[in-house]
Amino acid sequence: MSHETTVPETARADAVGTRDEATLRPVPFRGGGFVHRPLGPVAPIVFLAILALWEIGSRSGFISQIALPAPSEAFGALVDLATSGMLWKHVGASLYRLFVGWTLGSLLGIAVGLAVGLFSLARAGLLPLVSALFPVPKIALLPLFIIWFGIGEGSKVATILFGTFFPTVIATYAGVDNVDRNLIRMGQSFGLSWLSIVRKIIVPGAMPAILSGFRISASIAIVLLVAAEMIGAEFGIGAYILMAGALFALDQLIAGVALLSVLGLCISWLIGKAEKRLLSWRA
Amino acid sequence: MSHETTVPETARADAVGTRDEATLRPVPFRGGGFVHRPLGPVAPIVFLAILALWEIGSRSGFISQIALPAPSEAFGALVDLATSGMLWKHVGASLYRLFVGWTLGSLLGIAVGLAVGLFSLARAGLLPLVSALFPVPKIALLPLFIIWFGIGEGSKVATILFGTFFPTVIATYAGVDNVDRNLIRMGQSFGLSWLSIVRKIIVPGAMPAILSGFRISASIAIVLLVAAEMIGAEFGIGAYILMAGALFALDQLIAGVALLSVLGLCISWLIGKAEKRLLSWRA
Amino acid sequence: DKINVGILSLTSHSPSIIAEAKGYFTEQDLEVEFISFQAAQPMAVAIASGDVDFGMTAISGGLISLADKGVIKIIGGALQETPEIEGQKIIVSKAAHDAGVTTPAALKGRSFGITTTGSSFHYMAHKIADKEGFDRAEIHLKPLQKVPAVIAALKSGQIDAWSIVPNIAGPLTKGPEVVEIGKIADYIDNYQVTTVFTSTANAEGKQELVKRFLAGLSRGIADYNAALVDKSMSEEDIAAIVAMIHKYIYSDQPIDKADPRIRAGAMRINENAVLSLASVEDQLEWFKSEGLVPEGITMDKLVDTSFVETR
Amino acid sequence: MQLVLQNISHRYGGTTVLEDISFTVDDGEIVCIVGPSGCGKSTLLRIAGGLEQPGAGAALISGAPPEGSLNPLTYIFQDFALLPWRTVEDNVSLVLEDHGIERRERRSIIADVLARTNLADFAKALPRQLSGGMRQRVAIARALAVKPAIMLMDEPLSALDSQTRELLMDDLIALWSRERFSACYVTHNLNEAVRLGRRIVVLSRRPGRIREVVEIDMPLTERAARLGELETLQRRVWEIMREEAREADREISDVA
Amino acid sequence: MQLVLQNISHRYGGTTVLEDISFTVDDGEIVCIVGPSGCGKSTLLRIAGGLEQPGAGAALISGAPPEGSLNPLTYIFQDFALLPWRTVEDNVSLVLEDHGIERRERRSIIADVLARTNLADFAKALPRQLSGGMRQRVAIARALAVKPAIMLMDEPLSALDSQTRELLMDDLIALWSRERFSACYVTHNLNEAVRLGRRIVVLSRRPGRIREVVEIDMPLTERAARLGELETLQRRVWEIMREEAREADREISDVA
Ligand SMILES: Nc1ncnc2c1ncn2[C@@H]1O[C@H](COP(=O)(O)OP(=O)(O)OP(=O)(O)O)[C@@H](O)[C@H]1O
Ligand SMILES: Nc1ncnc2c1ncn2[C@@H]1O[C@H](COP(=O)(O)OP(=O)(O)OP(=O)(O)O)[C@@H](O)[C@H]1O
Ligand SMILES: [Mg+2]
Ligand SMILES: [Mg+2]
Repeated sequence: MSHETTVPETARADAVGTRDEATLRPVPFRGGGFVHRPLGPVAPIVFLAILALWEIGSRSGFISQIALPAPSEAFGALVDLATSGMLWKHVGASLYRLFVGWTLGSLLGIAVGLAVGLFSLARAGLLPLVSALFPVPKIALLPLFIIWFGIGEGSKVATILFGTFFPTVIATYAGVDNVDRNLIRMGQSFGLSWLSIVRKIIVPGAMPAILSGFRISASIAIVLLVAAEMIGAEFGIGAYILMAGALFALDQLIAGVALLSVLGLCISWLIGKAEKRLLSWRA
Repeated sequence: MSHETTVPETARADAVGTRDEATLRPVPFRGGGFVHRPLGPVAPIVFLAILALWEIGSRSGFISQIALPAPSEAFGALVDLATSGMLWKHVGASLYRLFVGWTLGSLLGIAVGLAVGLFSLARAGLLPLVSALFPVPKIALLPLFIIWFGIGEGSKVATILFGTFFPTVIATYAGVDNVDRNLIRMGQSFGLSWLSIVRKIIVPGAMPAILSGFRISASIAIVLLVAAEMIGAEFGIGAYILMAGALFALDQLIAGVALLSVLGLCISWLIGKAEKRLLSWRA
Repeated sequence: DKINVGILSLTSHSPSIIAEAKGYFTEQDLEVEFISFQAAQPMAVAIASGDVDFGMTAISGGLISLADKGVIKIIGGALQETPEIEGQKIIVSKAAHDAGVTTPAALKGRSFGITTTGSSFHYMAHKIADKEGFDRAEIHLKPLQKVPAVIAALKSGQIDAWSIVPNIAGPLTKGPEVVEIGKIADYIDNYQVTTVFTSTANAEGKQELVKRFLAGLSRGIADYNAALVDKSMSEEDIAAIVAMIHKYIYSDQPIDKADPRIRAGAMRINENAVLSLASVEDQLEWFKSEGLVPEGITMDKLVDTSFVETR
Repeated sequence: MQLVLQNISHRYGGTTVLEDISFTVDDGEIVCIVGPSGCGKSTLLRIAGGLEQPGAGAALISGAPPEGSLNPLTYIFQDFALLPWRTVEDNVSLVLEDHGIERRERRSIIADVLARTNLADFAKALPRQLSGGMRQRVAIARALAVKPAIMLMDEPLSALDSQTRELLMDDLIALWSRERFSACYVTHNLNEAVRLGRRIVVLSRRPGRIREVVEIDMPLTERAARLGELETLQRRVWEIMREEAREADREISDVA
Repeated sequence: MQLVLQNISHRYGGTTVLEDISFTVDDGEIVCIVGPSGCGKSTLLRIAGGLEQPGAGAALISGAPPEGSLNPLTYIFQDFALLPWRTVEDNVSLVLEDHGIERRERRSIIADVLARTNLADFAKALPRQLSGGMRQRVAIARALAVKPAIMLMDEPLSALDSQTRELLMDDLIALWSRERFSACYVTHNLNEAVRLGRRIVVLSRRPGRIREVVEIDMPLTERAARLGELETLQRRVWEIMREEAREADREISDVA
């Protein structure tokens, strides 16, 4: 097979049927690569190595005290917090705010998201508003929130609620949009009622998108914890971090940030569990 | 066709071939719904209606002056800002920070994202770090940023850089992971070099994901503008909002937030344009 | 030499502005650039990081923490409560007043606004509790990050009480929402409200520069006291000084609005930046007793007494 | 019950998809519709089942549906259209739930149809665990559950590999021999058309018009043995369509 | 050039996919591999082309590749594997770019192969604008561009509808008549196998073993006219496979 007819026909004919054992050679291997081999416990090793280097750097004075405290100091701050019993007060206060704000924000967000996904009018009317308000930084609105919701739990919960509402709306309506139209058509072809189609086809079909929206809204909620607890919070991880910042107690600051990180990991683990359970039908 | 054999065979046989014109009736329509009709200019109407209601509410005193200024006042504040010539100073300062921070963050993010996507070791080592640091609230780190990057442009750019770096890493490696393995295999089967496969197959294949990561990182950058300009910023939209918030000048606050919203819309429009150009090959 | 001076938008920062405008710093061969901050804490951090050379703020937990890390030092005093001049006020919301909070003693069990933990407001609240003889925990502190947020919360009755300098307290108590119930001077003796500070590197390595700065500043302080506290200058000169200050403070308002605000309730700033060691020590002890700063910090680490007179 | 399509035309935006299509599906008869890609076969079937309203003309039914038919016109889709989050039995259950059938009876109907499609062992399996052929059998079981008068099948076998297709075609023929359902069967595959159709409606490429209607009198059950004759028939249909198919294949879509 | 598979076995994790497969693809010969779903046909082809390393045995080549062959063993994939962001000509260009061919010559090679596959009009089109059949023709043109000695085709027609498949099969036969390429052609479709194959290797269901090798002596070009004879052959192969296919179809995958 060639572009020109330069290869003589005879050369071809010769080759047919003869197997020249001497020239048998393996097919060169050219696959491989571009796949991820699990490498065992690299992550913990890297993590520990970084901690160790950091600790050594701090102790030797290579990393200045005011730039970054040693991890051992941050750990010490965490232990102090735990032994003083304040840890639970802070974590408890934050969890309460996260829970209430996130639950309300998600419920409202799912409701509005379903409306936007199902009704043309809601989509045309609400979607531009949602898109316009989603990127508004919540810290910018804190002064307004103080006026609207006071300096008690109200404004803190509201900050988190606002932060989680918009991404949930967007995830939900995108999920509804992505439900296989053929499944909806199937429902209609069997004469299922509108409500049945929504309940049995659209909502479960949008569930993966809603759950992955939860992941995003949960991390936004945690990020907003600090902003929310700027106003009049005595307790809470965010308040603890702010206090540490104000006192320039970097060990406590790092400890607080680590707490938030762990909180984020826990929540995403929980959502992972929920996904496993609710979406076991996926591959 | 029935589950039991109760329907007499004769009843069937009768029906065959006879067309009883009298009983001809249309097939009941059961499709429709679950599609979105474009509704014309609903969005601007809703938007204007909300503004009008708000204005009326404010003028009639139904919405208290301290709770929310009238939109006309916010607009007035914006006009003041424009006529005083400060608008461009604020917008210019913010745009500069956004541009530098976002560009650096995106470039670094893409580089690290590609490494994570291509090399097992980078994935195992870096990915957990990225996941752990991504959700850390940037405001919590402001005191550290002052020490690390100073109070000049450094810390502001760094805040935005940090904010955009992590989502870009995640979008990029997810994009690389999602490149059709068959295309890579095709490249290998034609003996393309590793670099050719990366340049001509993996990078363009990951481009849609990277661009949609840009959308996210751009909105995060805008949200972080306020946090970034908390430290020693004289000019900038964030600084303007913070000042307005500090003085409870709600008209200026709303004006500043509106500016951010418009900025966000412009950037997402630009990214949309870029997507149209770069991804014209998609349906 | 070029130096950076950090300021907040408060009248108490006027002396360096005056000194710069009148050329007192130039006489000392100093080229000054002002850097504005929204809050005291970042200013302290910026001095520690070397971005700013000199600053003037209340003693806060952050400042002491940085001093403990050996990066900044108090080198002089500024604003101080003196018996003959009106000092900081204790004010309460109308609602709290109606509910019987008419004296500071009634603050037991009430909420009290502060900006951040370890701020001067925090100190004042506890000093009131100490003197009135109730437990510090019985006064509920509400951190609100910024002064304007505290004002808003007080006006709307979301917090019961606050303490603040007279030029802010004055306009507030004129309105119907806020009532004055006491003076801080009754609870803290010779309260050294703000101090001048610099980085340890400056204090130890560039003593001559620090001296020149303090010399320039002292002349600014003298003018400030003469113009706004003692009012011993001619009205023209006072107006000129107010105009200088207006370039940095209340600059977002027209001069005719800003003028009375700048003049109102100016508090005395110590001539020659004299420092009250006793008051500083009292504050330090309080911080330690609250566990807000490391145990090991001493006055030596916090204060460099070699530049100004102390008392 | 008969399905009567009368002068159906349809357009999407500016493009005419169907033009003046008329034919009838009689009781117990399988009518196959063949035509090149994009000629409007699926659209026609959607119109026939009341899922889309034709631009002109009408889809009509005559005669009463058989007693107990819950859904006289029932679809079988190319992509099976099973809910991936429901097990096989729950997928069948779905289409019964809206009809107020009590639980016990529902379960017996489900068991009955699964048995008739040899799926009893798979009642608790999820769709993703099944091969394509088994999934389509589930879709057929689901269709049987509502006792349809006429089945509307849109390329039911074209998502399957050719061996599975062969197996399922045997199953369909066996099912038809037992139950004599009527069907409107859309396909690309001329082999399927000649194996299953009593009549074959051949459409032109877009806009779809009826090119020809081929009648095949041979009983379905005999066809497996008389493949030679069918082969000629298939060839004939292919000759009618070949050029149309080639043109349709070489069409370039919107250069947007 | 010949491709020799010697005693190839392969396993993925715990499951054996291939067991002791040996056969040879001679020069100018099309060998078809048929077998039920999941029996390891694609795996075998990947091993043959050096994309995967066999657990045991070896894929060998003997003889020199024809002069000027850039890529002696060249694949054609079921899903076409075109880069959607490149035009037709750039997709062909891709496989030439790494070989240091100068621009002018590259352009002439591209023009040549597009002309030979009747794609000259589509040089500037993007894959999404083309029908499935045209896309596979582009993939074939791309394969021709590197002058392969042996083509490895993994169900090249099974993503196409049956009319397009018919058209492409005609094209392939015409191409083979002109160029006499050798090929290893994996398919599910027995009709394709008997129309194209000089030999048909029939695999059992997983783990894939060789059940039988059917030789067809009839010249490719005559087959269109002698469908009757092929029909019997196809039937015979189907008889061998039917039960295997049915079993494979009823397999339930991981109940995880
Ligand atoms: N909802 C729709 N809106 C606009 N155009 C449509 C719509 N549905 C189908 N079309 C167009 O109508 C034409 C006919 O589509 P249809 O799906 O009926 O063809 P088909 O014969 O079933 O094709 P295939 O053989 O590929 O299944 C196509 O050109 C298609 O692009
Ligand atoms: N990379 C892999 N890792 C693990 N298992 C695999 C992998 N590739 C294929 N398999 C398994 O090996 C078996 C054979 O796969 P292969 O794709 O070769 O079959 P096939 O005969 O081509 O099937 P089909 O007819 O569906 O294309 C299947 O059970 C498949 O699930
Ligand atoms: Mg169709
Ligand atoms: Mg395969």
